[in-house]
Amino acid sequence: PEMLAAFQARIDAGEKIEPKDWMPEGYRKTLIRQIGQHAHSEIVGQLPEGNWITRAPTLERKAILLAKVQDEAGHGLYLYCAAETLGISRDEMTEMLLDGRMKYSSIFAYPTLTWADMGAVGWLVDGAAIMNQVPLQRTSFGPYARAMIRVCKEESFHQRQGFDIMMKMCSGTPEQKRMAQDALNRLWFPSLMMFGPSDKDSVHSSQSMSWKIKMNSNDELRQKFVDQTVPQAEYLGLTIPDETLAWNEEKGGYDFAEPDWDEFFDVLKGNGPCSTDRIATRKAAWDDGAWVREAMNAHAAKKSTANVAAE
Amino acid sequence: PEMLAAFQARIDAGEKIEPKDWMPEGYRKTLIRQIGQHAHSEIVGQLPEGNWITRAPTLERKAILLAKVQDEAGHGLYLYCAAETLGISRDEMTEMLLDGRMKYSSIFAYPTLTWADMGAVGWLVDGAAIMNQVPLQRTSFGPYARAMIRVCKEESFHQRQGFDIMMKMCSGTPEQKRMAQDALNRLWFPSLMMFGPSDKDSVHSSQSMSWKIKMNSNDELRQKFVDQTVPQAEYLGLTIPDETLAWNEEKGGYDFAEPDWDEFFDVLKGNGPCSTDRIATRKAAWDDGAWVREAMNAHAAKKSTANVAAE
Amino acid sequence: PAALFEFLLRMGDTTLILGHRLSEWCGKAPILEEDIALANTALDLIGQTQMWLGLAGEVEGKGRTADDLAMLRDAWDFRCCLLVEQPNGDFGQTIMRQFLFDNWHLAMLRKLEHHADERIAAIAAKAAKEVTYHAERSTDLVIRLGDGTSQSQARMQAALDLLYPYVGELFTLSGEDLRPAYDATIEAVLAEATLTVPESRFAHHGGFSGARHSEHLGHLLTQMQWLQRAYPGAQW
Amino acid sequence: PAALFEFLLRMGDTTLILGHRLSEWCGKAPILEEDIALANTALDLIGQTQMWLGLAGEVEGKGRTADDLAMLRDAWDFRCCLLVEQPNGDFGQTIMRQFLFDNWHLAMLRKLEHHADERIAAIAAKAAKEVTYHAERSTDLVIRLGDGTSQSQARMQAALDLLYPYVGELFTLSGEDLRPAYDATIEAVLAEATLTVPESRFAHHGGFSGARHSEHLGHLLTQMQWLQRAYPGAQW
Repeated sequence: PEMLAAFQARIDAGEKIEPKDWMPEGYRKTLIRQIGQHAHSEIVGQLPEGNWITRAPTLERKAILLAKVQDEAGHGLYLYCAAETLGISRDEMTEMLLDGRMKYSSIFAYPTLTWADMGAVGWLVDGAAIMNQVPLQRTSFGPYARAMIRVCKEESFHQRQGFDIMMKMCSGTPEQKRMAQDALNRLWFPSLMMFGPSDKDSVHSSQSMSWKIKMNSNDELRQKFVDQTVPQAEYLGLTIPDETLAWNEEKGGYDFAEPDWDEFFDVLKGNGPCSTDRIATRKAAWDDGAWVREAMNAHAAKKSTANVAAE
Repeated sequence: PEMLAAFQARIDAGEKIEPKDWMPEGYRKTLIRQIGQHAHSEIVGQLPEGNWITRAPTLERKAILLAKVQDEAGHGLYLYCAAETLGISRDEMTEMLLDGRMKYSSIFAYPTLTWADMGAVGWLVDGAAIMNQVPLQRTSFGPYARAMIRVCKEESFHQRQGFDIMMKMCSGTPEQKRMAQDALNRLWFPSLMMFGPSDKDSVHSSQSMSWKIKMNSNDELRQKFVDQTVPQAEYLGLTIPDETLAWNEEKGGYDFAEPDWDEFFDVLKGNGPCSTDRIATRKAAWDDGAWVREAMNAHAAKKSTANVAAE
Repeated sequence: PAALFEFLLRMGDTTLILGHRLSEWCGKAPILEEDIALANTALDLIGQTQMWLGLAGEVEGKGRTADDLAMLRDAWDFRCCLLVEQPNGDFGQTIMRQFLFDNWHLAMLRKLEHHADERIAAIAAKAAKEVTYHAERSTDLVIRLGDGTSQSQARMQAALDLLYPYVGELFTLSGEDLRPAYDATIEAVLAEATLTVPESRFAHHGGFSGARHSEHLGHLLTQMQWLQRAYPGAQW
Repeated sequence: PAALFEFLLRMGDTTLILGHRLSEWCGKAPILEEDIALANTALDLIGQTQMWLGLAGEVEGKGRTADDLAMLRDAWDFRCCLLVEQPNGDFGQTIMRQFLFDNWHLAMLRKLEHHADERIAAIAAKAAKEVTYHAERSTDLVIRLGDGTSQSQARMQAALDLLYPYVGELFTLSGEDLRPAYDATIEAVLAEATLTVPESRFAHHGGFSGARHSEHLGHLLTQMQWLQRAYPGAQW
């Protein structure tokens, strides 16, 4: 308990906890869960966008999308490394993703159905991600905070690219504008879900907040996201698919409809529209690639034996 | 030798040889090779057309093409059955196709690259096939002759459908006409190769002809095909890709350039443009389907055991 | 007429996409007889599509033909159910999809035979004859592959688990009143096939409504519509 | 200028199609680092495509942009070599294709750096820097996967046997004078990788000339060109 108090005091003082420092088991476990889930989201998040790389409408758009997906894989890498400092390997985390013990962000269980989704994912999904991630640059665990700094820099670039696609679509042909509106209709509520359940239903929250693993409440961030996004939608000439949406002068923010939380919990259970496909794709990649990983290990072993023999 | 003479006398008298009749080993072997190769050609021949079923331009064309490919599978079935009466199983023949011991018609090692190829395959390839097959309705081996009668009826229907596609293309847009010409350019010489090498290089020929397994010489049929096809090309407004092509009044037929026989022998060796793909596709179908065949056998075995037990 | 148009699209797009999926098997089935049977089923479904979409175009009254509807709409304007968009997978998965679909399809068509609109009743009557055979065939195969080897049983169970969440959507078109008989039929067959119906009745939606198709549909259309898109207005 | 245009299409279509093929791997590589590396290579190749096809359009002088050339020609107007059209297969096949291509590509670009046309020399110089890295990487992987396990060795040998007949065509563009050095380079690497170069020098042709592409190219285009075909004239 004394160690616990000292630990809490360090956090309260704004110090960073480093991998070799003492930490409570709960802190370690919560961080592994959170960073791992975040890393998995980057990896699984490649798939809905990868779905359109082969159909990108121009060479420029194809290059931008490729670069973006490549960045996401890079983010996955930073985050797996951060989690590994807590004593779990990347392979273990991968196995846990594939057998359902670890999760990824619910948004990536939704399909990308038109090119406008590439815009909407950048605008809404990366927008929501940034909203979640910016405060995490100040999180108490050093490696995680430093990873988030690198991630955030690139994410805001992605969000601008997504918004740029939306602008093109909204100033394009009637079909393109319809495509953009359709994307917003489908992705609005799933984006709101990205902040997690309503505060009153959120587990883990208070302890995580005092540990500075979680910096803001779900509803706080969700409100902030809505307040930022509604004027952007207006600028684009798109309609948020929420008839109850209205400016509330008193609170200085928008009132808006809650997402369908039953749907959210269905997605968490693995019943998202693409849940099965996403995991099947990642599992196939993992299983089909086993011979490659084995070969690389075997080759490395041969070389190190040869080196030892040569010494 | 007496039996041999009696056998030859039956053939010369125009009698049909039936599976239970005595026959020389060479007759049996040659027939297995020939009927098997013919059956394999029907099966492998599904692939170049199957390649366009998913891209057929209209529902009607898709239906016609599906029906055609289905007919070809049916022809394969008749022919395998005819070969099976000679004491070889369909599975054995399939294995021999997959490991290269048996061949299929060289034409199916060429790719189908535009929709016009669906026309050209019907017009030229089925046209050449009919030219080969019509005389085989009078072949000496009963089951083979009867299979050919059924096959020929459907093939001539296919040829008309192919010519109909060519007519549409040739009376269509400039791109369509160009597509049709391109198809003819690519498929003309490979179609001429379907009759086999020049008579002077053809092995097996004389014995097969006296046994009435082969009814006409390769060059004879090739000449007939050219004479039939050139006016059709003119009617379509297409140019045969052979500058030497000219009417020869004296022989009452066209003079024409020989195909590149080196290319032909390359194809026979498995170096056709699609040779590897075709066999890989068939092998994957066979290997991936093993569990289905095993399951069906296992189920049948269970049922027959159950029936025996119930008696 | 807008509702009727939508209804006809649901029927016609569903047969179109399933027919297309089956046609992908061409030349690749595990047994020659199955190659023929799959092509035959695909052919029936394409024929039914011509009737349903032909009537849809007529009802819409904008001069669109069945081909226009099939070849020139983007994914979001399609109204096929999610079940038929699912990829072929292995042969067992294709047969399981067919079995789950055929039994609903047949019940649906038998109901439509009594439809007040004679045109619909006539199409349904013609299609029902074909689909009776499809259902017999897929039922037989499910039993033989389910109650075959341990490997085939495992594959068929995996196919059932994968596809069952797409069954619920079917009854949003036909009405839930068809469900008890459907359940009884497939449960009897699956029991004989030594397969277990998943406990959860969770159902994906969004195909018939067009609100959220699967990612697979768009990929299928890139192939199916290629020529018409690349050479607009040409006659084939 | 017609010959120059054709030449530029050969370069640009080849990088375009290979870049596209690599981009199909997105999110599916055996190791995260390889996902990144494949995307990176694809990105370089798409960038080179923009330069080659951009210049091609300029040279042609009909106002076609690199995008027009990429998105609005049918298969027969493409001039990519057959090697890059070949499907990805397993990871080993993709890497073998890359290895066989990169080593030719690098030699070709080094030759083009001295081209009389400054625009070509400039593109080649920029591209050569990127391709130096590609060749290093694919060489390294071929060695590690060839000289890995018995399974990986068998897969890499199968990939080599499959793809080697597409190597000969490359030198019809670059000139046979590049072949001896190429052979020496790849033979040394393949020996270290414990792989055997096929004896036959048989070579498929028809990609660079456009006379006979593979069936794979048309399927690739249905995806790649979909949006531009479906929504002609739209800005993206």
